Amino acid sequence: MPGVSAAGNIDVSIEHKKSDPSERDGGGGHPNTCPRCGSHYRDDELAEHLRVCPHCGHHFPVKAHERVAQLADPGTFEEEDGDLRSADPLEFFDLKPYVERLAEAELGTGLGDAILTGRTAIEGHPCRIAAMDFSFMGGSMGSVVGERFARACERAAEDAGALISVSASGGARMQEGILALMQLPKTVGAVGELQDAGGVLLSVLAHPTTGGVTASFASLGDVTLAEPGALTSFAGPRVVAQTTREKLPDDFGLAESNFRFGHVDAVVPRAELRATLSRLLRLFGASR
Amino acid sequence: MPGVSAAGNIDVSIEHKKSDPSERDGGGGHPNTCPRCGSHYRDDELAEHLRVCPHCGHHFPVKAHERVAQLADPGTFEEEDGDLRSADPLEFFDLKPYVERLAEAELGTGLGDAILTGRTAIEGHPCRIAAMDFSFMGGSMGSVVGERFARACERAAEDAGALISVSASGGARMQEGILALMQLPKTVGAVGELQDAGGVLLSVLAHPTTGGVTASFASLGDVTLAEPGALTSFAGPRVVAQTTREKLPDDFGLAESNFRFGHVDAVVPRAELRATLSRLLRLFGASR
Amino acid sequence: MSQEAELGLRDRLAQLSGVKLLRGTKLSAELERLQRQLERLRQDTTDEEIWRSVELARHEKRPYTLDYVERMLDDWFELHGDRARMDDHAVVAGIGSLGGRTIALVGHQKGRDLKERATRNFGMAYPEGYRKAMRTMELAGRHGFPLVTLVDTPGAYPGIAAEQHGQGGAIARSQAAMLRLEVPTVAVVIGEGGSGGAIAIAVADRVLMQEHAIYSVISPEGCASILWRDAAQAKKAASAFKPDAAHCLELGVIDGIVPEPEGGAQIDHDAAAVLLREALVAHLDELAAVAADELRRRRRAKFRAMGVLAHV
Amino acid sequence: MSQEAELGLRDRLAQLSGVKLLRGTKLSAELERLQRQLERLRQDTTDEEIWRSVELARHEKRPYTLDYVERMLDDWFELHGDRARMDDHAVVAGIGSLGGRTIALVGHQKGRDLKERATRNFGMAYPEGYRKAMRTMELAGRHGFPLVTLVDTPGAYPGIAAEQHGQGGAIARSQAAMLRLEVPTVAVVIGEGGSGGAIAIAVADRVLMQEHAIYSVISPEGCASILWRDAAQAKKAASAFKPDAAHCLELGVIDGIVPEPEGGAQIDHDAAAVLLREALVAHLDELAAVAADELRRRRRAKFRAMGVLAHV
Ligand SMILES: [Zn+2]
Ligand SMILES: [Zn+2]
Repeated sequence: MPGVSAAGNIDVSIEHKKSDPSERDGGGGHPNTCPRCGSHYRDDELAEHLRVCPHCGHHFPVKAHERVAQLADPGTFEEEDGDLRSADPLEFFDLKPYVERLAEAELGTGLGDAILTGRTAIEGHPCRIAAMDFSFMGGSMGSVVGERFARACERAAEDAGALISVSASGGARMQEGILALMQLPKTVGAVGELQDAGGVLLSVLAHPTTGGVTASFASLGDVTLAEPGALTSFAGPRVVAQTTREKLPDDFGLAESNFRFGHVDAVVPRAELRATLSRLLRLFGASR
Repeated sequence: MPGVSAAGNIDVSIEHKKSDPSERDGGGGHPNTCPRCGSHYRDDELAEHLRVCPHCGHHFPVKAHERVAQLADPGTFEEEDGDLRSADPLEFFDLKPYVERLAEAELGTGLGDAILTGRTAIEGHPCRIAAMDFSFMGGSMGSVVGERFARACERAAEDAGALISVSASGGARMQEGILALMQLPKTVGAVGELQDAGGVLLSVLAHPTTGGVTASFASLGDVTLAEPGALTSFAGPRVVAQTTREKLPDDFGLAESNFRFGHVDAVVPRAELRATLSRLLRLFGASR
Repeated sequence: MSQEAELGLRDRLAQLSGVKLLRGTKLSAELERLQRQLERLRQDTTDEEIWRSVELARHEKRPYTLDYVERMLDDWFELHGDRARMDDHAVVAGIGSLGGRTIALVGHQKGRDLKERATRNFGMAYPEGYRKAMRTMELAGRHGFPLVTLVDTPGAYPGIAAEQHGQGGAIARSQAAMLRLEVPTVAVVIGEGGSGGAIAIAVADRVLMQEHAIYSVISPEGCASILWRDAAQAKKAASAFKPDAAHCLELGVIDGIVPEPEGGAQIDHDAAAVLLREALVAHLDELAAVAADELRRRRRAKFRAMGVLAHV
Repeated sequence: MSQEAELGLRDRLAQLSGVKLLRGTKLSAELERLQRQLERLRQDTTDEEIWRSVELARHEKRPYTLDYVERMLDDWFELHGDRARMDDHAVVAGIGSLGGRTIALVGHQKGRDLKERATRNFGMAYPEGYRKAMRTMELAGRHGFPLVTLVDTPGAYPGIAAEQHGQGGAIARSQAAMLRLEVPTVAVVIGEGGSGGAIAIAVADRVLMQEHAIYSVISPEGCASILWRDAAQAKKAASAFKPDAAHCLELGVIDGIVPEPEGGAQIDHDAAAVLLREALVAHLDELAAVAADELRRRRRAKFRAMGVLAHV
């Protein structure tokens, strides 16, 4: 990426060209080749291991539907607000029109936007889930991500229940301009309504969670979990490196670093995520 | 002071043998000799300059009655709760009995304990004031300091008014044992009642404010002011030096350092203190 | 400009015209301002005008937060520090008197000369700056002081320590704090309203922009770098995402535009301050009539509704 | 022991004896415990007994917070970090299940071996530790979880960074946070209740001490150093300021004493945990019956009344 001056600081917006998990190590490898140890897997092999490299433990990205399948009790997931789609208020056009990007993303992922929300149960504990999908426009947050997330909060709040969010996002969706930024206070407010109603947000940070999502709901969990090696930062590492002209620590912004600096309650390997969430749902549920 | 192990950490209790302002620079000089520049003054000269060295600006300690006189509109101060005295629940005896120390301190200072509280007005703004006096047993906080302070809060709370505290204390009063420690939550709670009632605490940190007072009301001001050069720390510098075996920064715990680290709103030279408090009283009063 | 927004303004004009002129000149100034706003909005903002705002919003002579504080407030006491780690000079906070009313004020602060720019970190806050802001909000809430925020930042500082100290979380919590407040709040973008660093202190009952301020999710250079891998395409990017006040008003993201002296606020700081002060007082007067919990309810509802949606 | 305190205990004994034994063994255990407490308190604690408690409270085999967590709670999820700067290992915090009830728990944590002692900083917290505690209190308050705190610290850490990061303010605010809570709170001094570092998390509806715990405004060594300029006079100092449980009960500073296995908790961690758990459940059961705002009112009133006064 060409030089970005301090004044041209990117802040919450998507940096997904750089933080795409498949490209994180110099990039370009096959999505089923482990960027850490080089092992290659068939897709069903990886799926069987929850997309964690059986050889070295590297956590591959997980798409939204697969994430839900990993966590939810079979047959309990019902998508909600699946009919919502983004409008194009700015008639945004870069190399191609925004509407075209949206259509392509939907075709490529089968999702209406970068988040999948719905009602489900985990080990018998009813809850809502909101799982982001990085493969839909870099998991960027526009009006639909904000709206689906807010509605998930509101539905969870109705019975003082729980919402599990699994974030994976490059930041706010540039193509919706200032309206994308407004999804920050919108989702922050929705978490507030949920928590005021006695409900609970369990925030799971998957790789990568950067920009606007980090600066809104993903940081407001009653409990915050992170997957091993997941990058979670407000500014992306390249912007930080360019702005500060300092060498970044090797684990800059990674889950393990954020745990050490006091921002994360636990780094949870994917194989333990379901059990951990279930335990938390039981603990938080016992007060009601 | 002989070695204090980490386990023997002093924490909130008085360290006044070491932080007595008159001894701070190797000590022992005449109380009217400036420890910074060596100038010597007659008592009336110093009083005329609010006990600030006209040559170098060093702030000498100010006793409670003189502090009130410096700040209050003439003739407006009425002491409250002056009849309260410490009991001796532990029948504490070190080199001499606690009751004897109390009697000596009262004879020496004319105060019933290390804090003077009452109703007053500053530039026409009615308020309560609570001024500590380091010369009464190192300004240590026992039951009477806690009680007078708490009552001052309650009286101020009655009309959602203001309390100005000027602290100067070596910490909790050892001779009252665990009851001295209980003055921390007692005064913290009193500040809470005042603030919940819409009242305001303006906390002025004079030299030195260490130990229990720092860990209770003195840190809870709506606004926190400090006099130049005033030491304000929880643990005293010598304890810190002995525990950590590191060289302390030259300005360790001083007002200027605490300002830099974000704990103090302003370092206010004594000559400007009255005007600053008056301005704050006006600003906080305008909301009512 | 959308017909609906125009209708809204017209409504307000009509309403004002019909009102008894109790406040005399004040009300006619309000009328005039709305009329002018209406005129300007009737034509679409051109790409040139958008870029002109980008330039003016960043103009090195543009008034900064403390320039306004000095001119607008009758008294001012600055609060320093986050009570934990530092005093971030990229954010100023304090209490002051505005038209006889004590307010709390929080604003980004850029530096005028080289040295001050460094001290103020170009108006780019660390998490500690937002924690100072939150402390001030808490104080405002407790004492019933209306809160005014002045937004002027390229963005939150993208530094190593800033990340380690929880930049994202601080911005999120600052927004949550603003949404919880039960006092009137007015935010004004007075220069650059840069992304998360801006929204952290801009979740207010009324969000205004000065005529030549910009408010955006990403800087034009950042956007251009991502889209065309060329920061020099900034102007093109700005035209694409439209950070100017008129477009923000049209999108329903802000509630009004504060006029600047002809040619921009940098030309006449005093006049800019008079106009800003007038707008603040007018909005605070209106908000003073609303019950505290109702303020909060409306504020939450306003931000809850932000965004444009379609359906399958 | 004061006559009044003894009368209080006798009253409670009488009351319990007259109550229908709905809970069977539990109630008789309660009876037995009170009887034993009464016996022990009838004689004045000797200087030897006080010093014995000082030694046992600091015994290197004494159970620490996580030893109790492991034994008392049916489930436990530890919360980490202050969301700003670090995760202070001298304080542990989390939520867990105690007798079918979800509670939040905060405690000082000492280390067992050399390495863990360093990691845990000998149970001496930085301000960040108290900020983690406050975050957990806030969560407890919001979810209605009763809060249990286990106090075991020589004191807050007297270090350079600890001071720079606001040790005094953090301790003050932690107490304020506990006074604001509208959930039942029980604090138990399980070892050393060292001064400000201890009171920061001990402002509870019920404050208990284990039989051989100590609770004091200053360490015996610190007191001796100041009074006699000789830390070796610690034993003499302890006799002077009486940090043992019986005296704290007598002074009205604590609400009860939790028995330890014969010879001290270090001899049998499991048995100590059973006794502690029993006490916690009993107190939480009692507090569960009190309305939230009434809990807060009583808690504030209790600490407001602390101290012994004379009059001229
Ligand atoms: Zn691998
Ligand atoms: Zn001098």
